[in-house]
Amino acid sequence: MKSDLSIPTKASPPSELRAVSSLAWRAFVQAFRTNATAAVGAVLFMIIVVLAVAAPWIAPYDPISQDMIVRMEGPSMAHWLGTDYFGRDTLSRLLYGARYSLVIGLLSIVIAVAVGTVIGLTAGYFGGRLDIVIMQVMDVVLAFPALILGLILVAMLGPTMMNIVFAIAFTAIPPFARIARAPVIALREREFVQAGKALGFSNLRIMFRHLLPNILPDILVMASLWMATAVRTEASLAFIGLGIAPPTPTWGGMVREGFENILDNPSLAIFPSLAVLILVLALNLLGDGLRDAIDPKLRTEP
Amino acid sequence: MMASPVKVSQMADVASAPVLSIKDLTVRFGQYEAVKGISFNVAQGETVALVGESGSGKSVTALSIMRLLPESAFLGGEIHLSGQDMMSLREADLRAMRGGQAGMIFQEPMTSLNPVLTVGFQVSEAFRYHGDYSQSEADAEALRLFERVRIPDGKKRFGQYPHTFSGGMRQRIMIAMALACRPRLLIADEPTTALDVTVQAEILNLLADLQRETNTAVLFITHDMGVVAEVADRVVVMRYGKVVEDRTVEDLFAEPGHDYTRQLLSAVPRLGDMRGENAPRRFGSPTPHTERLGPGNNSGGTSRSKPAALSVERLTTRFPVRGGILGRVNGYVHAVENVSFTVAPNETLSLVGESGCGKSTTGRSILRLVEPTAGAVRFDGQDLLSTSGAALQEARRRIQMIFQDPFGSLDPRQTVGSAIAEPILVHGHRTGAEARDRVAHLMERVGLSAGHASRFPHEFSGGQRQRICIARALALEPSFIIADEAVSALDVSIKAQVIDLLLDLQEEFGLSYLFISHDMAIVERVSHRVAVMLLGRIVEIGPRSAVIENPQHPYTRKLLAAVPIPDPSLRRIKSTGARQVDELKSPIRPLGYTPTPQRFHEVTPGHFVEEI
Amino acid sequence: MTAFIIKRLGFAVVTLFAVLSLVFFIVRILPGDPAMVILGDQASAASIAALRQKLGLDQPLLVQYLNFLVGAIRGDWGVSMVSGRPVIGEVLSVLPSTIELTLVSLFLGVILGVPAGVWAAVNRNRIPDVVTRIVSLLGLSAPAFVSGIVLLLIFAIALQWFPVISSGQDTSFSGRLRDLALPAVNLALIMAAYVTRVTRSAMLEVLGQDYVRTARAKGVPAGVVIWRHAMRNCLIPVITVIGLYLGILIGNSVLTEIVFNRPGLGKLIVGALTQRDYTMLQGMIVIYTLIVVLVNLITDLAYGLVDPRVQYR
Amino acid sequence: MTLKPAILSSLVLGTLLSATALNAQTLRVAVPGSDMGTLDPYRASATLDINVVNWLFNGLVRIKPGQISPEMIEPDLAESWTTSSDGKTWTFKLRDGVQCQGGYGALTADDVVYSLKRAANKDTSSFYAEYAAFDTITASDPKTVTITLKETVPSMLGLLVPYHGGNIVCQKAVEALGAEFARKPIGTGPFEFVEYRPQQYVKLKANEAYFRGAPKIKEILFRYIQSDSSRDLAFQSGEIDLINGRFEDSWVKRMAQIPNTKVDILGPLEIHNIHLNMTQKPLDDLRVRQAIAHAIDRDAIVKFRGTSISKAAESVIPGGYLGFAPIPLLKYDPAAAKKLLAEAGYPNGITIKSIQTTLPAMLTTMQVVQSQLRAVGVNLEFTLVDHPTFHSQIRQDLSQLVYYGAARFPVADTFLTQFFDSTSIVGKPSAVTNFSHCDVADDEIKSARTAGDIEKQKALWVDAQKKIADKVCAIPLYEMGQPWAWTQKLVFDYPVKGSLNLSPPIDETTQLRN
Repeated sequence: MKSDLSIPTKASPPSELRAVSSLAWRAFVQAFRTNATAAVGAVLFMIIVVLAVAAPWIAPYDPISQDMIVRMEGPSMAHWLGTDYFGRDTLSRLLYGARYSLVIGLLSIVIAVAVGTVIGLTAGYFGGRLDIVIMQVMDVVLAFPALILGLILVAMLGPTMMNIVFAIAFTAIPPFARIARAPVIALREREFVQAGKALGFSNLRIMFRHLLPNILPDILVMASLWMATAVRTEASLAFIGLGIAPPTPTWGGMVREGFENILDNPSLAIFPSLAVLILVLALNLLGDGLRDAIDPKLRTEP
Repeated sequence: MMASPVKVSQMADVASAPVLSIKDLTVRFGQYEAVKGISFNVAQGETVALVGESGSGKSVTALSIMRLLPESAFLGGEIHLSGQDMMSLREADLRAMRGGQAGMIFQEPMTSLNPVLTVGFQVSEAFRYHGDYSQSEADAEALRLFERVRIPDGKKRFGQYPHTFSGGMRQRIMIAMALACRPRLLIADEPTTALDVTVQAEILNLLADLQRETNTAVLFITHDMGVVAEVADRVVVMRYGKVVEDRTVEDLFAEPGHDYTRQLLSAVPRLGDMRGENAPRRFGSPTPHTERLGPGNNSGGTSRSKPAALSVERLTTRFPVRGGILGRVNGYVHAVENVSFTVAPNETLSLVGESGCGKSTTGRSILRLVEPTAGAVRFDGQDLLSTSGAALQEARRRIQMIFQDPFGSLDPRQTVGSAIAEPILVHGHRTGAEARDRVAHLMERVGLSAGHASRFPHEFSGGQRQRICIARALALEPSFIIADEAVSALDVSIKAQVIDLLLDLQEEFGLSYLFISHDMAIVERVSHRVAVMLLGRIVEIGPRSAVIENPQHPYTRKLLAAVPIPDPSLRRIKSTGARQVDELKSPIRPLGYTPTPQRFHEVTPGHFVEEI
Repeated sequence: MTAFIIKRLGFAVVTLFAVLSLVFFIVRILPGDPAMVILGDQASAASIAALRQKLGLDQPLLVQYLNFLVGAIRGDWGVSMVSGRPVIGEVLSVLPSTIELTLVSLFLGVILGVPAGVWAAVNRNRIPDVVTRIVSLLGLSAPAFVSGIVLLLIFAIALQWFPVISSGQDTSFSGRLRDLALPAVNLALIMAAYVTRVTRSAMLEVLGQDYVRTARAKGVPAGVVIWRHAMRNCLIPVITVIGLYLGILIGNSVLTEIVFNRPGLGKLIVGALTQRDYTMLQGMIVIYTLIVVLVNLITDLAYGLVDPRVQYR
Repeated sequence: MTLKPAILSSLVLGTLLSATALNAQTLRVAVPGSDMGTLDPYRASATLDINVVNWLFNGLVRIKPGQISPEMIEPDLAESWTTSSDGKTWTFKLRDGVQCQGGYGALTADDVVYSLKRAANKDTSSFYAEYAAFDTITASDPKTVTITLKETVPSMLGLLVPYHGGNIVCQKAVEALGAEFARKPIGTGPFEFVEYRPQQYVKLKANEAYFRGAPKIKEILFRYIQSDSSRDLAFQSGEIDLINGRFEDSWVKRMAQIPNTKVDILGPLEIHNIHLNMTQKPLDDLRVRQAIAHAIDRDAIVKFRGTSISKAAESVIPGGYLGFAPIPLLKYDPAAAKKLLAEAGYPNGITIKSIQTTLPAMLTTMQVVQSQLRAVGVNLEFTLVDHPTFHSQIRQDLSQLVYYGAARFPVADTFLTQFFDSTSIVGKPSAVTNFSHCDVADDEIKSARTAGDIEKQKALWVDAQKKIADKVCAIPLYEMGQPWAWTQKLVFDYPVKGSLNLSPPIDETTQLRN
């Protein structure tokens, strides 16, 4: 198949844009243009972000003020989504919780992506013994069930938000290392890498200036999926013992609290679960759209 | 099991009618019209070559005959196959036509066979869905086909998987599959493009034999005028989705009716064109910046008398083959074995040979993109194999490389301007502004608009991309360029332009080239001297005219004989009966293998041939 | 191939050693004390100190580590610090139910996920695609303890088809099946979600390959193209994902075990962790590492089954 | 395809559903928790473990079944006993016909001596400290056991009821089984051990040779069900007969709605106190401690926990314990709290750091306290840790404020000594659970032990409680019992108020009706 068959597009972004950012931007535009579901995902995600940012202005109640009179009530005019175990307004807690859950999800995945990618890139690019050793170390980390590893880390460091972020990030590093490594192994044989070497570029330059932008799309897609896992992991950590210290509202923590009282008032578990579902849905649609847009094989072509 | 709506009796009625008839065919993908109302016929027993360059719409046409295009394609016009209206058939009926009435062979034998199914299964499957065959009957039929397409040891190989077969063998299997149900039409889409020239000759022979036996109509899609001249009865030339010419092959070559056809033919180098000349010669293709030179001889003479620009001595590169519990090395691929040659300043040495002969590895070993096992590479008085660090980087600056795949060798995520500027900046030669000026200058020099510097590689055509690669290579002002199959992936007319550019640059900058290629006709055009490689070794080396006009080594002769000649009057493919099929031997050797020493004798001054 | 397996097991020993050392020090850095768990909350500081001495916890870490290594090499994993029961016996007693649960949910996940993924890929960006996508996301986004209770409420309370307590004494085949049904489905939801997603994208990729076009050009029916020609090529990424997520599945099983009252490794390790039962934790991690190594090995061998090009080296 | 899917599935389901047929005489119990720890009575202190021990063993004496007050002690293995005039020599006469389970023969005085010595030995018992006053334990004949004391003990008979060290084991069985004994306990009680399945259950069967007669219930299946919701659902679906519940009002109400169900809160009561570290700033200032006490709304907390399972605390020790008396506690008065804080020099409030367990029942209470304190400007900052870390860190004196709920043997002395006597201050070698560094009532606690006269003892204990409350070593919050629910098929022969071992007293008289 000749690559010339593809239709030349006439988009030319300003040259000042670095390759990476312009790539991401183009991918986004592509995603919107080619994929309606991606657009839905992006809109959903933006809504969640806006709600989270605007929480202090739009939340009807203080998310941590308790009202013992209206504990565990169902939805009503005063409390649209009802109240929790402490008589706190579920809607307000969901709105504020979005901030924490987004931060937990984003931050932990950013850390995991950064570390995992560098590890995978290094292993894949240099190959040989270094590769074997690095991936063996990754296997060691993988040998611990993620939840247990997270639990140990949080037990060791204490359940503050940053520590939970760190624990979740740590458990996600090996998968990202693998995800980064696989395409690098294929890419390092590509001629532009050989060309870079022939032009006298340093290994670091080839790795970060040339290989990284090429594997970034794959990684971004996985990252969007793993954010969901991160939010869920937070809930699961809370379930088996260690969540973020109350009264901080996080969606995971709310699911866990709701679960405690699921037989008394199921809506306490249902609403935060739905919130998680919507976030995950948004991210997944976005991620899938991103991938479909980036993958040249799936692009419409003769 | 199967209920084809196409009755054989009906076909008898249309026997005199063309097997394939295309009328006003249009194919659209969204806004893009790939095929713009073409018409042509193919009659029984006839071979029609559909010729055109990338983007001409020839492959799209082939796929639309079989209705194999993706759903996003909009088809218009008429296609009749064996009298059946292909446009109105439902999927189930289409299936009966596919494989039953028309078989198809694709360009890439490496990817066109399913890697996880045995070849026997894949061939016998063709029977299973066309006719009342039991599995064992289908297998028996398939085995017979294996013999007909001359796959040696067919019984044994029947149950093997595609990856154990060479490219040529896989293409035979594809042919077996396509011809299984004795279709009335065979569509061959660039069936030999990916093959080595000797294998190509074998496959073309096979196809010719089979066609004679079965009287099948053949639609042969190719960009190679040499192949056209060898196989076609009639030629349909396509350009930008339109048919520009439809004539018999003799007429076309004798008297091309259309400018484009003429251009195509003039761009095709013919082996033997250069008889009697010593220096390379431009094609004289019109490009904006080379017109001033005009067509004619490359006046730049070589200077064999001066000290060599590059000398390679006893270069050996082996790759370990590991196995066993501890991953011990239990053998080596002798990719390059004891290779020596020199390249003079301003000279082009071509390294020719078929895939796997070690020619690319030789090029990469020189720059140490792969680590050689032994030998020396002297450049500017320095042994590159014993330098490292800054000295090596400096040497890499002076020796540049151009790769085969102009898309693959550019980072798809980097603008071309940045790609050209990067080596300049990395080697710290200039400031940003100077680099920008230099990029603009270089782009203009290779025939691109400097204003396109902010575009990404995929926005350029293949030829343009190769120009970008050349500009990037020139950015560091090298004195030596290794061109690894630099024009092989380009269309003929583009190929000619790029070669002209390379020759101009050689003259302008006094460059030396190591030109690695499998294409003898191109090699003849560009080289001062030629070295022929086989299984990691040079078997013949000497001045171009000596090697090509007076080949001494049997392998060189075989290689030259296999090159198709773009002249239908010199057609050599004849019924040859069962010809011997031999595959290249493997360069893998066990541990402790000592290569037999090579001895050369000098035929004429500077023309050395391995003694056998 | 035997050589390949032996080599891989050799690597496993190295991994095991590293994991064990890591775990040994990590659990001992953790705050909390097995002696206190054993003695309960009315014990005096003196008696806790006495017990620590008896358990050898007062010795320098390095000495404890060496003792542990010597024991480990001899195959002696010791007894649980808290219950005094042999670690190996304890682990082996719950291992079958974990394996049973994991395998059945793996099986369910694959037979649900693969067809769903194919269905979605073949109908890319159409309604079936959207539906499978959302349903699979349900599996991904609901924590296992929430989906578990929902399953219980529907199938054990409202419909009364299955028991709430899944570790019944009924050892008959149908009894075990009945016990397994809900937990396996709960766990399979997650696996099915992953498998659906990867099958979809793998199938999309494979359907664009030249050999699929070849098969169609041969006149092979669409169903045969998908299930015979494309499917086996799809299986490589699917197997990779199964291998990678089997660990996650086992990790997730703790939530399912808790909700459905099944014994299992997950519950055991969480218990050991909350009791700071060092010896138990070490034993558990050995088992987990072995499982991961084994899964990786089986994954690699499975590649060879579906792809003849794979060579074991 | 001849079988319709519907028929097929109903066939499959039919076989599945008919598969379970349980012995009607099996009492199925469910408790929260993941697994058994030990059933060695001298080691078992976790609620889940003593729950089972409860049905396996006897003591020399016992508190009347269903009761918890030490004043209701009656004979068990001992038929009768005498005390010397100085109260330091006790002689017990054993009853006839007591057989050890599992064929280990008749129980003799030697077994009793062996048991009590084992209980007093620090290598074999977690409760040895309680027997520190025991001087000699001897068997003068197979039916007589004599105990001499170094000094009088506030509730000597209380140490001999089947609770903790008071359980009597059979020497031959312990020696024969060795370490196995912790997993295969042998006693003389109404039920004997059959089987243990890790993370699943302990199975007991009726001791047909029980000296009070063969139990009517033939089998007990004691299940560990960690998930609250699943446990409740199992009870709801009829798979469980007797269930230990959540410390939640809502649980009591929900269970009460299930037909044919009895829900009850069993004693002894647990008291939940907040212990303030009196040696650390700013809590070393009495006014600050008083301010915190004024800031806490006990009634609101009780309302939060639920009036059906809890009531406001009236002293620093649980109500109903021997020596307990309601004492005046600081009233909820946020204004006074703010004023006191200002007087102490903290007009802008204070921040107190507290290590908190993630155990939901405890954490939720503290979240309410946190919110109440915030109202007066006390910022209670949590460091959240898992439960074992919590226990370890509060004992390392790392928390300024410790929230702790506990039930002890229902005599004031035990509670006062462990929580408020200076010997028990955390950090000391003799430390137990005095988290507040309280030493204000040492004299009273000590004198009461040797006072001899019960009325004098009681008076001293009341004084101690008052002093502790005055100095605000701890702020009492509420008292709570054990919530249990059972099907009405389960019938006790006597009123059930509680049980020291925190599980309902299932004995030979208890029935499971069809």
